[in-house]
Amino acid sequence: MDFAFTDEQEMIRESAQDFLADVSTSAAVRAAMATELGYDPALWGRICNELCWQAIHIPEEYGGLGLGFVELTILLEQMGRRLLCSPFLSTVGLAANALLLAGDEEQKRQWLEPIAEGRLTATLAWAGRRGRQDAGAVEVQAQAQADGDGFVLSGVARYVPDGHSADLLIVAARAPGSEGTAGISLFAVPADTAGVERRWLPTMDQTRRQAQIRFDGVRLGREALLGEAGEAGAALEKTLQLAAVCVAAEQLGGAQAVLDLTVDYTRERVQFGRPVGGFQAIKHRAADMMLQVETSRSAVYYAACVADEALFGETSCGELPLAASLAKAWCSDAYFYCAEESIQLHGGVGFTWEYDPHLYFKRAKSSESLLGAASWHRERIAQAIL
Amino acid sequence: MDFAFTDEQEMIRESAQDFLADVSTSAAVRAAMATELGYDPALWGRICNELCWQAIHIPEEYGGLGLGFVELTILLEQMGRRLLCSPFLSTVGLAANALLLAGDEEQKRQWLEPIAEGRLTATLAWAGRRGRQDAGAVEVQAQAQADGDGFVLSGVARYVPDGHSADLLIVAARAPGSEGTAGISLFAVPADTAGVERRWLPTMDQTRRQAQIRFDGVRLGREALLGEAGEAGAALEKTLQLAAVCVAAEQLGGAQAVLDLTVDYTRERVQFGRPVGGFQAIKHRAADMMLQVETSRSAVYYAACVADEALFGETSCGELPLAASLAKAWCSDAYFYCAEESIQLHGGVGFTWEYDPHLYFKRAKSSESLLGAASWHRERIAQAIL
Amino acid sequence: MKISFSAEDERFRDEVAGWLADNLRGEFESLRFRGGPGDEHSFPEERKTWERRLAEGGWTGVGWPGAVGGRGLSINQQVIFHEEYARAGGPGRMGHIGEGLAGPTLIAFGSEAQKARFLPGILAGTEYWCQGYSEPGAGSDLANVKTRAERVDGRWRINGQKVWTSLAHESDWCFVIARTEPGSVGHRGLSFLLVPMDQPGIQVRPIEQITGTCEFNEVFFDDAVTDADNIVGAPGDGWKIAMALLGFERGVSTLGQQMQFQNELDQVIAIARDNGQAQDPVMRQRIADAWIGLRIMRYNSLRMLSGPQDGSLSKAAMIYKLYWASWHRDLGKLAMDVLGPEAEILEGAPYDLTRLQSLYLFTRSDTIYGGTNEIQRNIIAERALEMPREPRLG
Amino acid sequence: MKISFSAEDERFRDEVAGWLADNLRGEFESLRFRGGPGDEHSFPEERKTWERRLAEGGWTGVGWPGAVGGRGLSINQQVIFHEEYARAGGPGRMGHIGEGLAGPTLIAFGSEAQKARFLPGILAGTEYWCQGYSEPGAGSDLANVKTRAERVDGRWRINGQKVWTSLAHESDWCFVIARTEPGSVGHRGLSFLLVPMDQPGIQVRPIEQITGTCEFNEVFFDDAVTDADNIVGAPGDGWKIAMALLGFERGVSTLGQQMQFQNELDQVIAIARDNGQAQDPVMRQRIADAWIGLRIMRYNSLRMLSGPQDGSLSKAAMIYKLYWASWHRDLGKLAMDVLGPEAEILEGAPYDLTRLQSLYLFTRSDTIYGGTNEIQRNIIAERALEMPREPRLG
Repeated sequence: MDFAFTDEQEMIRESAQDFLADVSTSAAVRAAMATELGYDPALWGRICNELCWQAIHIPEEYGGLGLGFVELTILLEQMGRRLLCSPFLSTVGLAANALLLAGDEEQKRQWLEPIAEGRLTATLAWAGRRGRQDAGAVEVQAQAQADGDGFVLSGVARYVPDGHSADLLIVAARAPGSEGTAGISLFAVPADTAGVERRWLPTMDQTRRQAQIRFDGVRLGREALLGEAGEAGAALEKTLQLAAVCVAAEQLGGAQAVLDLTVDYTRERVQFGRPVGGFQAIKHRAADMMLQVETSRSAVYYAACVADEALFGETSCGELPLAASLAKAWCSDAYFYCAEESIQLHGGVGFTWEYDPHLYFKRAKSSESLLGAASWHRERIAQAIL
Repeated sequence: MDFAFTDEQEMIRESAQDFLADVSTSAAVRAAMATELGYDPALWGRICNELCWQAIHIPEEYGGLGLGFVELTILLEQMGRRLLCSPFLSTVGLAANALLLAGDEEQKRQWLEPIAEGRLTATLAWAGRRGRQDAGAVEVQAQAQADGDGFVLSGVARYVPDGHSADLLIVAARAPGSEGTAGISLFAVPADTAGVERRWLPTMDQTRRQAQIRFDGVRLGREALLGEAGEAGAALEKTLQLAAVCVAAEQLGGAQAVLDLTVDYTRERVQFGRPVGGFQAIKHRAADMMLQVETSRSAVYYAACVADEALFGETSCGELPLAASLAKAWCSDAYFYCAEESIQLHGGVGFTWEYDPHLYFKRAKSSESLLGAASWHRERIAQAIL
Repeated sequence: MKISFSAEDERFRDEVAGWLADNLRGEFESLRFRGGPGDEHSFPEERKTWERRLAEGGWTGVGWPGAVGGRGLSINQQVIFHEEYARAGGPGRMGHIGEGLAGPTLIAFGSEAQKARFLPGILAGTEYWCQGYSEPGAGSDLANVKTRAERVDGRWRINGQKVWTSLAHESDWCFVIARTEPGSVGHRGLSFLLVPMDQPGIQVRPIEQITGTCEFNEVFFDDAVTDADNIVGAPGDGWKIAMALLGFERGVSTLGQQMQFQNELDQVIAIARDNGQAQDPVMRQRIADAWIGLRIMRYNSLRMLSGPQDGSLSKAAMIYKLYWASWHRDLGKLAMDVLGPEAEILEGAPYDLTRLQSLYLFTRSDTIYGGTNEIQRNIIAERALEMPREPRLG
Repeated sequence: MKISFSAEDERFRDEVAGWLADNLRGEFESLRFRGGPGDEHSFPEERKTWERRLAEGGWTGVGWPGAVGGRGLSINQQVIFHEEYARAGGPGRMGHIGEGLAGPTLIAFGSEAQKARFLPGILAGTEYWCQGYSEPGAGSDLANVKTRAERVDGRWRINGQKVWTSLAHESDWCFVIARTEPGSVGHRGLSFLLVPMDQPGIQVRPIEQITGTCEFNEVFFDDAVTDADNIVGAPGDGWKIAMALLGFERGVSTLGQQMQFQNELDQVIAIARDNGQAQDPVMRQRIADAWIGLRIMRYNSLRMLSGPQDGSLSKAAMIYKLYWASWHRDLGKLAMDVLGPEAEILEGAPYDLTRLQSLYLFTRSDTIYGGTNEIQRNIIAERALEMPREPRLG
């Protein structure tokens, strides 16, 4: 047991922090979020080519760096801290894990290698229009083709992160008449496949794009199927759990950022003849924010260790569902709390477009509902312990 | 519309406040709560004979003062503020209302007159052992006697306020096999009736006594039945709703008292060279307490006006269930919040037996579960509005 | 103590509802439920036309005394008017700063000439007002006002900057707190000036908010001028008048505000019923709590209005801003949580918010403008609870 | 970063568990799960006997260096020891102030003679310690210490009063912060003295708590004396030593504390399953939240223990007291709410509390003693976040 970063992990953290402080400035974020693509392709190119972050936890046999989930988490925390606009979560935190968990050797090689090389962005399309975010949310239907040699996808996936721009869609679809996690298949579908209609859904949080994707009788060959037909429910659930840990890490970074913003602002801002940060009520609230940040940190890195074991370990690691729900529930509340306090403690400028707290506040809200709200995750835990 | 006390109401408030400040001091409360009876009979005698509070809202035709529910609420608020140990809530807030709502003329005369004259204490026994507090909680069974001329009560009522000392028990019992509010009858049962076994249940909150009452084949004549057999569910529900308003008024008084205690203490107590009440964090928390107190006041007096209409008005006043649940839910949370803040803001002495905050803190908790916790009342409202 | 309205008041309610039903239609139909907080930027011209329609109907200055041209309604009838106005979806009042703040201030402190000059325009819906209070660097702290005015050539010459001024670009006049005694500090040496907006010495710069829209403005005074007569009270009376004005803000119009809140809550409830969240027990608790909170807000307001009308602030009034602002902010969050992931999806690009998204984002300003929650807590602790004042340093 | 223990550590876990299973039985059976916070007054003599059994087994001073007679376990093994001790229901340690505070202070700052004199008694379970820090009127503010000590006839003569001293009546020695420099103020002029409790100059008066039991005491020093040698460090070093000692409090024993919390939470869950509250969706949220909070507490502690061991307080450590105290207090409330109306009913008259009632009431002190939540927030803001310090007046 050693619950601290190794020297190498600390180096990764520092270099990510320094790099993002340079490139993901407030101005850069605002420029990226004003585009329909939603991120700066040149910056994404630097990340892929100079830093290879997209390859961080992809095994070496598929062209990745072969590091662990903790290292992935470290990057996500720093990205969340700087509101980096990028297809990282969708490509690495969703699609790559789905491929790792559900693909066969050939599929992994086919798709993970271009991801690891930075040549391919990807995402996971799973939730339908009913507002759920778990594996039971799948609404797209997959029917075996009459000749038995492929599938036809029909239906709508909504809230797909970077769904309008990803090169590859990992699509969760279900057998007609199935429910919950039963009957679910995963498919690797190039976004330019005939019958795939993608529409950008502009969102309150402009730092992460969402799309609706309509599958209008999309015909797929057998090779698009990851794993066995109708048997991917467990892999999808595990993918979503790993992604929940990823989002929790981003949330931790965001919470840290708004705490830092708030402390800096209140130290500078003078009212009633004193820096407002010297008023005890403000200090106590900043202290409560720090408590949320530090407990989130404990939650995230605990969950990251569990996720690492679940993804790469020798055992099946039954703790992942609990750890993922714990981290997502806690960090969702913590980030939202810190972000709203940040607006409030900034006073008048806190709700202007010009200052940054609102960017984090909106990101906190969108991250809260992404992959299931806190109360949903608590209920999942209740099911396990009660 | 005039949502302020009349001059007469203000006089009642002031005189109750002054009287209770004299007689229900911390020392007097501590002395009373150390007895098994749980209150000082001499003080109760003064209240009944000099002030006639027990008669306040009983109609004049039954020997009462014939004032309204707002006046009753004013007294209860002041009693809660001073933690008065007395059988007032059980006798006036529970039993008298049950008699008013369910009794026939003769029964009202028979029982309300001695109550109004201060010769009789009474209570309502309704809840069983399962922990519920609504009309559905009735567990005691009433069976018609074989000869058709009376009833036999069997079973256990628990959590009965002042149940070990009241002279008269208004007992809710249900027809065998009935559920919810169906099949409920109310009986007026002198406590010395054969087969009634009463046992004091010592409680964390020592300022209000509870008892368990076992009915061991208690034989009652027809005259004991209030209203029609099996038809008293609605009257019981209404009685409990009125009682919820009464408890909310006590809670308001208690919340005001702990706010006052806290403000006084923090103004005096010096730490780090200043009165702790001068530290902004303390001031802000006192301000939040006051917000709870003042909103509770609005809730209680709104509910009191509705209760007055429901008990004495010409219409049936469908708003009572909502108003009662609103007041009880809000004031339960408000009182608990203020009481726990009071302990915390008193610092070290806050959790000693010697200082008073713990008395209020315990009363806040017992009042919270009495007649249904806040979440239960919110769910009742949700049923009405959703 | 009674909470029901008299039969006469209920007849008045019918009259108001009837007039609104007859008039808030046709060309005004599209204004229903528009122009409130967070939507102030919408349809300004149409809403001014609507103000004149109101004036024709005798529905401006309903609480002003008859002697100055107001309708002189009782408090109960004012409550009813504001409730029915909001219930019918009456548009956000372009004239509310004139009617609710400038007018009452002039009625209380203005000269006869000022009343004659300014009150008719407010009542007729032909002159609009904005408020020059907050300053950058001073925030809610009027004692730090740095805008200064000096007497030059029979006029006041004003230099400085105000901020968080709503409707500045739609207003004809601004009332400005300025320092007229050079070198004065704190509350002394401030004056209350009436300044015409249409002059080269005034620049208005909109502030883009969290919603992407502009409700508030910065107003720059660069040798702006106003006539020497346009001072309310004497030089140095500014603090006293400003404090009295704070009292005018907490009045019967709160009941109208609450009816808007009820409209919003009803919309949230309708969505919850529609998308199944109404079946979720945790959401049920939150919706019930919001419902309770709004009822309490109503009765709290009625307590404020029923107390002694001696200008003193009751305890119910002292907590009111903190209470409604926090409640409204929480309603915004609840609305989003009821919507779930769909809460994110805009009406359209680039940043067209739905009504509930706008509620959610704009309510973040409720707890800040007009005295932050923190300032409100200071005031409650120091004035209502008489706890020791914060030591003033520096 | 890894969260699993090594195979060797897991073997050690088996060893601890085995020893406890073999020894915490028979005469000690009745001590299981007794004597913790809120129950300190129970079975003091029997628990001292148990301390000596622990000493015989080599389970005292497990984290002390071998050179001073400790067992010198690694951090991981100390964690395991404390976890297993609590899991087995090991009774509240009568020796915890000696082992956790007095001992480490002497090891760090004491003279060789002091170590030789005092450490063996702590390790053997033959000498017990209490802590003389807080004073009435000073609260958590050590700088306001008024207890004074003067050198008279080769001894220290001590006058003053301490408060919130737990186990004072069961202790042989007390470490006392006293002012040894007459006229000094604030942090200067304080010294750290070791004072024998069994003397006529010391009176112990129990403080009755919210629970009706007495865990804390007032200690009156009225010409109490101790040998001149019984000062740790030099006169005037008291503040420095006291601050270092605060760091000793936040150590591996937190993992044992958490295991007790887990026992309590398990009891709450069992009741909820039994009485049907586990089916209530609102209660399910709260129970899940408590479970989450406790897991986070564990990983927060492991972060504290895994960071650099240079004596610096990590951020994870700075929030720890505020966090666990608030969590534990909330657990007490949750326990009562799960019980519903039954929560009120005592074990017996006059005031015999059940274990969960005692938890509920006693946890109200968790957020107060050892630095109130408010003091903790000050410390976090000023030391961790480096926000401006509170101005010191008067």
